[in-house]
Amino acid sequence: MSDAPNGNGRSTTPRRTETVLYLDGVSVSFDGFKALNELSLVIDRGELRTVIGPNGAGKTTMMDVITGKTRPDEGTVIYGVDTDLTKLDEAEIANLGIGRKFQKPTVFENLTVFENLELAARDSRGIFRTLLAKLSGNDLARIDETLVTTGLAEHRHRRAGALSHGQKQWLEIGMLLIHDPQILLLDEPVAGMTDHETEQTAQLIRRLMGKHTLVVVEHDMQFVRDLGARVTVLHEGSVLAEGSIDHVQNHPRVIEVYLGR
Amino acid sequence: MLNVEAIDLFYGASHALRHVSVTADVGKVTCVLGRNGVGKTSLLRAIFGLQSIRSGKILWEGEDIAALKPHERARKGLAIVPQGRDIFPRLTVYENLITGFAPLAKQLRNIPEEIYQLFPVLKSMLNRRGGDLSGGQQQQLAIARALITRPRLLILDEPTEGIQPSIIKDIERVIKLLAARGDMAILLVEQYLDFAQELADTIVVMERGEVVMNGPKTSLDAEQVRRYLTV
Amino acid sequence: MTDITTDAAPRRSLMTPRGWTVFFAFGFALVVLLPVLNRVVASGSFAHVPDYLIPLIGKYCTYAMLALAMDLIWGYAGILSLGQGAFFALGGYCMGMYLMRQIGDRGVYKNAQLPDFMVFLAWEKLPWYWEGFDMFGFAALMVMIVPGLLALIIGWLTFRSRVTGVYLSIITQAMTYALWLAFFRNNMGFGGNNGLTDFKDILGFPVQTQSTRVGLLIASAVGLGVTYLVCRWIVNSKLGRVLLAVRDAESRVRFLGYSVTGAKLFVFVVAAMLSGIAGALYVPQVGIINPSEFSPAVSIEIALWVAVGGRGTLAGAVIGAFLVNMAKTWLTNAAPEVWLFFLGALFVVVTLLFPRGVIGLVADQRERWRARNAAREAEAAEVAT
Amino acid sequence: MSWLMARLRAVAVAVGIALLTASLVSPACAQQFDELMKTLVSGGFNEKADAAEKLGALGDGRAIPALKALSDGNLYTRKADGVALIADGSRYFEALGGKALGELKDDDVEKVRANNRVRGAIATALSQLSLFSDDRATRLAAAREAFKSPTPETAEALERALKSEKDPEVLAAIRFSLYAAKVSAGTPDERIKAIAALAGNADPQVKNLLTGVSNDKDAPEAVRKAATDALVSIERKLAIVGVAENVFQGISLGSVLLLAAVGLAITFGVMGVINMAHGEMIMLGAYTAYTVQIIFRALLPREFVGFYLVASVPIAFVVAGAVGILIERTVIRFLYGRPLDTMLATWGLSLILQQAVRSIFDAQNKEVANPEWMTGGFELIPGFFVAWNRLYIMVFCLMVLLAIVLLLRRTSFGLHMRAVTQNRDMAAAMGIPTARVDALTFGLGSGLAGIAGVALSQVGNVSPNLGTIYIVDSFLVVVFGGVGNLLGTLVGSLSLGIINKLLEPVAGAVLGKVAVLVFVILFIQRRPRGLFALKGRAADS
Repeated sequence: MSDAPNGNGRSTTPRRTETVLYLDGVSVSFDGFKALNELSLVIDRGELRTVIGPNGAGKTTMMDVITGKTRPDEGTVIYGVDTDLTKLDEAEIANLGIGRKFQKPTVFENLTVFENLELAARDSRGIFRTLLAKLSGNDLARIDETLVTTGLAEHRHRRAGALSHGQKQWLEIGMLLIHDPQILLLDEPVAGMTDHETEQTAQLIRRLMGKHTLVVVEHDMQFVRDLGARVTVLHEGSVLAEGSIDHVQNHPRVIEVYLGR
Repeated sequence: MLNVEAIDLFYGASHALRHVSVTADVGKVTCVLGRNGVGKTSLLRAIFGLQSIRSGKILWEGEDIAALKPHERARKGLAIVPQGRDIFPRLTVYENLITGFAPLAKQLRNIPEEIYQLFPVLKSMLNRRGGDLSGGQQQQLAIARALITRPRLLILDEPTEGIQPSIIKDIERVIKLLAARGDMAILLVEQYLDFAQELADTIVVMERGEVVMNGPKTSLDAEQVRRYLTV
Repeated sequence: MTDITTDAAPRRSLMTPRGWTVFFAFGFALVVLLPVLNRVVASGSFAHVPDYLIPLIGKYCTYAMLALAMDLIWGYAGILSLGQGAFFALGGYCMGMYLMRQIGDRGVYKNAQLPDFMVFLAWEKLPWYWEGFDMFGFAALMVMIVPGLLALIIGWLTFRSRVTGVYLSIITQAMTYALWLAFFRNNMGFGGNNGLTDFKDILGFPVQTQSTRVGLLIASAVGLGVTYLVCRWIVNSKLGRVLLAVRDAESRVRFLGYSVTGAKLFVFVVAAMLSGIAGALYVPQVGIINPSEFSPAVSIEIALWVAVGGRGTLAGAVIGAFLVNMAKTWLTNAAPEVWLFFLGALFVVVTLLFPRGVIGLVADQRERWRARNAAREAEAAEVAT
Repeated sequence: MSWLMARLRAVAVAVGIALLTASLVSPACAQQFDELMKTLVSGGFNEKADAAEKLGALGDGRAIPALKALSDGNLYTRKADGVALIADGSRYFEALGGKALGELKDDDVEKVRANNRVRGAIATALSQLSLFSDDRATRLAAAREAFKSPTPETAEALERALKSEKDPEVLAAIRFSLYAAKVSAGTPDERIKAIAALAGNADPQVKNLLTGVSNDKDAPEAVRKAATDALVSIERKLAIVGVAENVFQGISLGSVLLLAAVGLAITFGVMGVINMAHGEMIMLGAYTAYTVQIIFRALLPREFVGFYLVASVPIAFVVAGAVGILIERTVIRFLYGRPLDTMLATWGLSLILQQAVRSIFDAQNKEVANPEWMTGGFELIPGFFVAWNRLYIMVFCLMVLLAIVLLLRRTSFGLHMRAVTQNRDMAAAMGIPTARVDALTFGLGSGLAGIAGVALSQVGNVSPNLGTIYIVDSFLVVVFGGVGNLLGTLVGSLSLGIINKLLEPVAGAVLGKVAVLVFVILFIQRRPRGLFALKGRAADS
C-alpha cells in the first residue's frame, strides 16, 4: 500500500486551531491483519464529515479507537486541545461528549422510548445520583424536544423493541443528541432503511450540522451525496483521499479501489 | 441450476433483502455486484441457510432447499468460500481441507491431486496452522476446502478482498478453469467490476437489498453498472 | 419479563393505585388477620389459625424477602448470583450469635461468659469476633454489614474484571461452597455442624411462646413489605432502568457514560444486605441456624422461586417464594421421596416452558382474553351494521 | 510385626540347619556351646540370661529351639541326666537334635524357669541367631531388627554376619544396623564415623537413635555434636520428603480433578454450556462400577472378580454418555444461547438423578472394593508411602487424556468438534452436522465424567451426592484453566490440586480450599477468561 494517503490527508486539511478531533499515525492490528495503518485524520469543530471505503478499510475500527473500545497499537487520538483519548475508557470518553451510534442499532429494547432517552439525558452518572434522580422540568423539555427532532413523539411510551428498524436508528441518534455531545459518530445510520427513511435521516443529520461535529460512516452513496459534505475515503486502514464528493469521485486511486483489479 | 425466487430476508426489523431473484446455471459464472452493505453477503447466507428467509423460494436442481439445514445443503452439492475466508484458525491446513469430507460418501473422502495442481502453495504447508497463513494463502485454502466437497454449486464471496494482485490472478485463473470444466454453477459476489467482467457470464447488480440490473454481461451497459459501483 | 417497564409513565409513582390496594390487602392479612385469627379466635372455631402455621408463614415471609433480593440481582441486573443463600445464612448467624448471647447462664453448662458449644470445646474466652453481639443494636447492624461487606469485596473483584454470566455464577457458587465448608469447622467458633440453637429469648421475649412467634411473624411481614417497597423504589428509579439496560446491552450502557461496575456492585451489595436481614428474621422463627443453610443447593433453589414466580417482576418473586415453599412443606411431609423429583422437574419445566413464570402465564392469559373480547366487539359491530 | 512372623518361621528353619552350622564351628566353640546350654537349663536367672546372650553371640543355630522353648516356657530338663527337653503338650523332644521321646511322666521332668530379663536376653539372642538363617527374608528381617537393640553383643553378631553374608540387600541392612550399634557403643571416633554414615538417612528410627545420642549426657561432646549435626541434615531430608509427599498427593488430587473436569471443559468449550448435572454423571459412573462389581461377584469365580474394575470403565462411559446424550436432546438443545437457564435446568436434572439413584440403591454409602492389585502400596523412600490406587489413577488419568487427544486429533468426530468450536457457521457450511456434533460432544463429556466416577469409586465411598463433592472444584478448574482447551484443563487441575495439598498442612483442609478459591478469584482479575483462554462463543456471556 502507498504512503501517499497520510501526506494526502495532511495536505488537504492542515491542522487548525478549532480542530476538535485529531488522529495521528494510529495503527491497530488484529492477529497479523492491520485494520488501521498509520491513520491520520483531522476533524474541525462543527464539521460534518462522511467517511466511506470498501470492506475492511477500517471505518468501524476507527470509531472503536475514538470511543475507547479498542486501544491502538501506536498513534495518538487527541480530543479538543489536549485530551488523549487512548488513555480513557468507554464511559469516560462518552462523558467527555463523544457519542456513538452503532452499525447495528442498539437501543434498550425492554425500556420505553422515553426511558431510553431519559437514560441518555445528560446528567450525573453517579450511582446514588441515579438512584435519587428526579426528572427536572427542563430534562422533560429536552426529552420532548428530542422526541420531536427524531419524530418519535407519538411513540414515547412504546417499548423500544417494538419500533421499526428506522425508528430504532433515530431513537439511537436521539439518545446521542439528548446527551448533547461535542462529537457524534454515526456508523451506517441508514443501513437497512427504506428510501423514505433514508431521506428523513439525511434531513435530520443536516439539521444537526453546526450544532454538533458529525462523523458519518456510510456505504450508501446516494445518501452521502444528499449530505453533500466533505468526504474521507479510507482504504486498507489509512486515508486514501479527502475532499468534496466530486473531488473524490474523480480521484483515480479511489476509482481504482472501488472498481479496480 | 440454482433458482432464487423473490426472497425476503430481515435482520430483526432491518429489511436486508427485498424480493431478490437470482439464477445460476451449471457451467456458467454468475456474478453479483454491488457496493458493500447492499445485501450481497446476506443473499449468499440465505442461499446457504445461514440466515433464514421470511418469504420466497430457493430452488436447487428443481428442489426447494429453503427449509434444509446448512449441512444438508452441503450434502446437496453446495459449497461456499465465505467473505473473510473463515479458515479454522487452529486447524492445520490439512485439517482445514479434510473438513470438506463431511458431506461426502466414504469412497470420495480423498484429496484429489488436482487440488494441489490448482494451489501448489498448499502442498508445501499442510502442517501449518490455518491462522498463520497470509490472506492470499488463506483465500486459496478456502477455495480448495470448498472444492474438496465436490460442489455442483460453488459460491465465492469477494474472493479478491484484501488480496495482493499476484494471487488475484491465480484465483481468477482457477475460477476460469472450474467454469470451463462445466460441471458446476459458480456464483461470484464482487465489488470490483473489472474482476467480475473478466469472469462473469451473467451479471447481477444489487443496490439497497434489491436487484437493480440482471442479465448477460454483454447485454448490460457497463457505464450504468459502473455508476452503481463507484462513489 | 418486562411488564414493569412497558406501562411506565414519565412521572413514576411507586405503585399504581391497584398495586397499593393489593399491597395493603396482603399486609393486612399477614399483619392483622392471621394474628387475630390465631390469638383471638377460639381454637375450636373453623376460623382459627393453628399455632404451627404462624412461624411457618413467618418463614415464608423471610423466604419471600430473599426471593426479592434475588430478583433484584438476577431478574433486573441479569446476574445469576449463587451466593444469596450464603448472605442469608450470614445474616442468620449474626442474629444467631445475638440469641446465643441472650442465653446467658441458662445453658447446659450454666456458663454466663461462653455459649455451651464453646464450653464443650473447652474454650477459655469468647473469641474477639463474638464481642458486641450481646447488644441487639450491634447484631442488627452486623446482619447488614457482614453480608454487605462480603458482597462488596467479591463483587468489586469480579465485576471490575468484567466477569459475567456463567463465570460469575460459578465464582459466587464457589464462594458459597467455601463458606459452607468453613462453617462446618468447630474451630471457626460458630458451633460447627450443630450451628447455633437452643435460643431462649429475643429482646427479652421468650422465643418459644406463641405470642413472640406472632410478633416475629408480624416483624417478618413488615420486613417483607419494606423490602418490597425498597426494591420497587430501586427498580422504579433511574438506576433501575440503568440495571435493565445493563442486563440487555451492557457495553451500550458504557458508551452512555454509566459505570456498569458501579451499578452492578450497588445492587449486589443491596441484595446481599436484604438477604442478610431475611436471614436474621428467619433464625428466631425456626430456632436454629447451621451450616446447611450455606449449601449451594439452597442458593440455586432461590433462583427457582424467582423463576417460578416470574423473574424481573417483584410480585413474581414473592409469589414464587410462597408457592414453591408451600409445595415443599406439603410434599416433604406427604411424600418426601417425591420432593426432589418434583423440585428437579420444576427447574426443567420452568426454564424450558415457562421462562416468564406465573406472572408471565397470567399476563398471556389476560392478553388472549382481551383479544377475544376485542374480536367479539368487532363481530358485534359487524352485526350492528 | 511381620518381622516377628518371619523370625518364628526362621526358628523352624534354623532347627533344620542346626547340625550343618554345628559342623562349621570349631571344637572350642562346640565345647563352649555345650557349657552354655547347660547353664541355660541349670543356672540361676542371671546366669541363664548371659548364657542366652552368649549363645546369641556364638551364632550357633542349634541353640534356637531351646532358647525359643525357654522363653515360651516349654523347656524342661530330664531329672535323670539334666538333658534339655522341649515339651509339646504332653510329648517331649530333645532340645538338641530334636529326637522325639514321646510321653514322659511329669515327675521325671522339671520345668526350666525364666524371668523377663532372661526372656529379653533370649529375644536378642534369637534375633542375632536368625542373622545366620539360610532363609534370606529371615536374615534381612533379623538384620533390620538388630537395629532396635544396639548392644555390643548385637554389634558382635552383626560383625560376624557381615563376614558370612553374601546377599547385597541383607549386607546393606546389616551395615546399617551395625552403624546404629556403633553409634551408641564403641570409641568416640568409631561412633562419629557411624553417625556420619547414618547422617544421610531419613529413616525416622535413625532420627530417634541420633536424638537419643545427642541428648545423652554421658556421651562425649564430639559425639553429641556429630549427632546433632547429623540430625539437622536428616531434618532437612525429612522436610524435602514431606514436600515431595504433598506434591504427590497434589498430583493425585489433581488427576482426580482432571478426570472430573475434562468432560465439563470440553462441553463448555464446544457448546458454551455449563452442565450442573456433570457431577451426577460422575456419580452414575461410580454406581456403574458398584453394580458391575456386584454382578461379577455373583457370576464369576473369585480370581476374576478383580477385573470388574477394568470392565466398569467402558460400561460407565456408555451409561453416563447415553444419559448425557438424552439430556442434550431433550433439554439442553432448546436452551442454547441461554447459558444461565441451562445451568438451572441441568441443576434440576442433577436433583432428579440423585433422587433416582437414592430410590434405586438406598442413600447409604456403597463400598466399591479395590481389587488386590490396587490395594496397598510401597515406600518410595523412607517416610514416603505411595498407594497403588493413587498411582494407578494418575496413570489412568494420563491414559484418558491421551485417548481424548487422539480422539480430537485423529478422528473425524474430533475434527468436527474442533471445527465447530472454532467457527460454528463455517463448520455447518462445510457440511458438518453441528447439532449431531453437539449431542455427541455432550455424550463424550458425560461419558468422561462416568469414567471419572469409576476412578473416584477407588479412592472413596460411593453415595448419591458423590458428584456434588467434586463439581465445584471442577468448575474452578474450568474457570482457571480456560475453556475448550485440554492443556488449560490439565495445568489448571494439576496446579489447583497441588496448591490445595501444599496449603493443607499450613492452613488445614478447609481453609486450604478457601485459599484456593480466593486465589482463583484473584487470578481471574488478570485473566478473566482463564489461563489458556480462547476466543469464540464459549467465552461470551
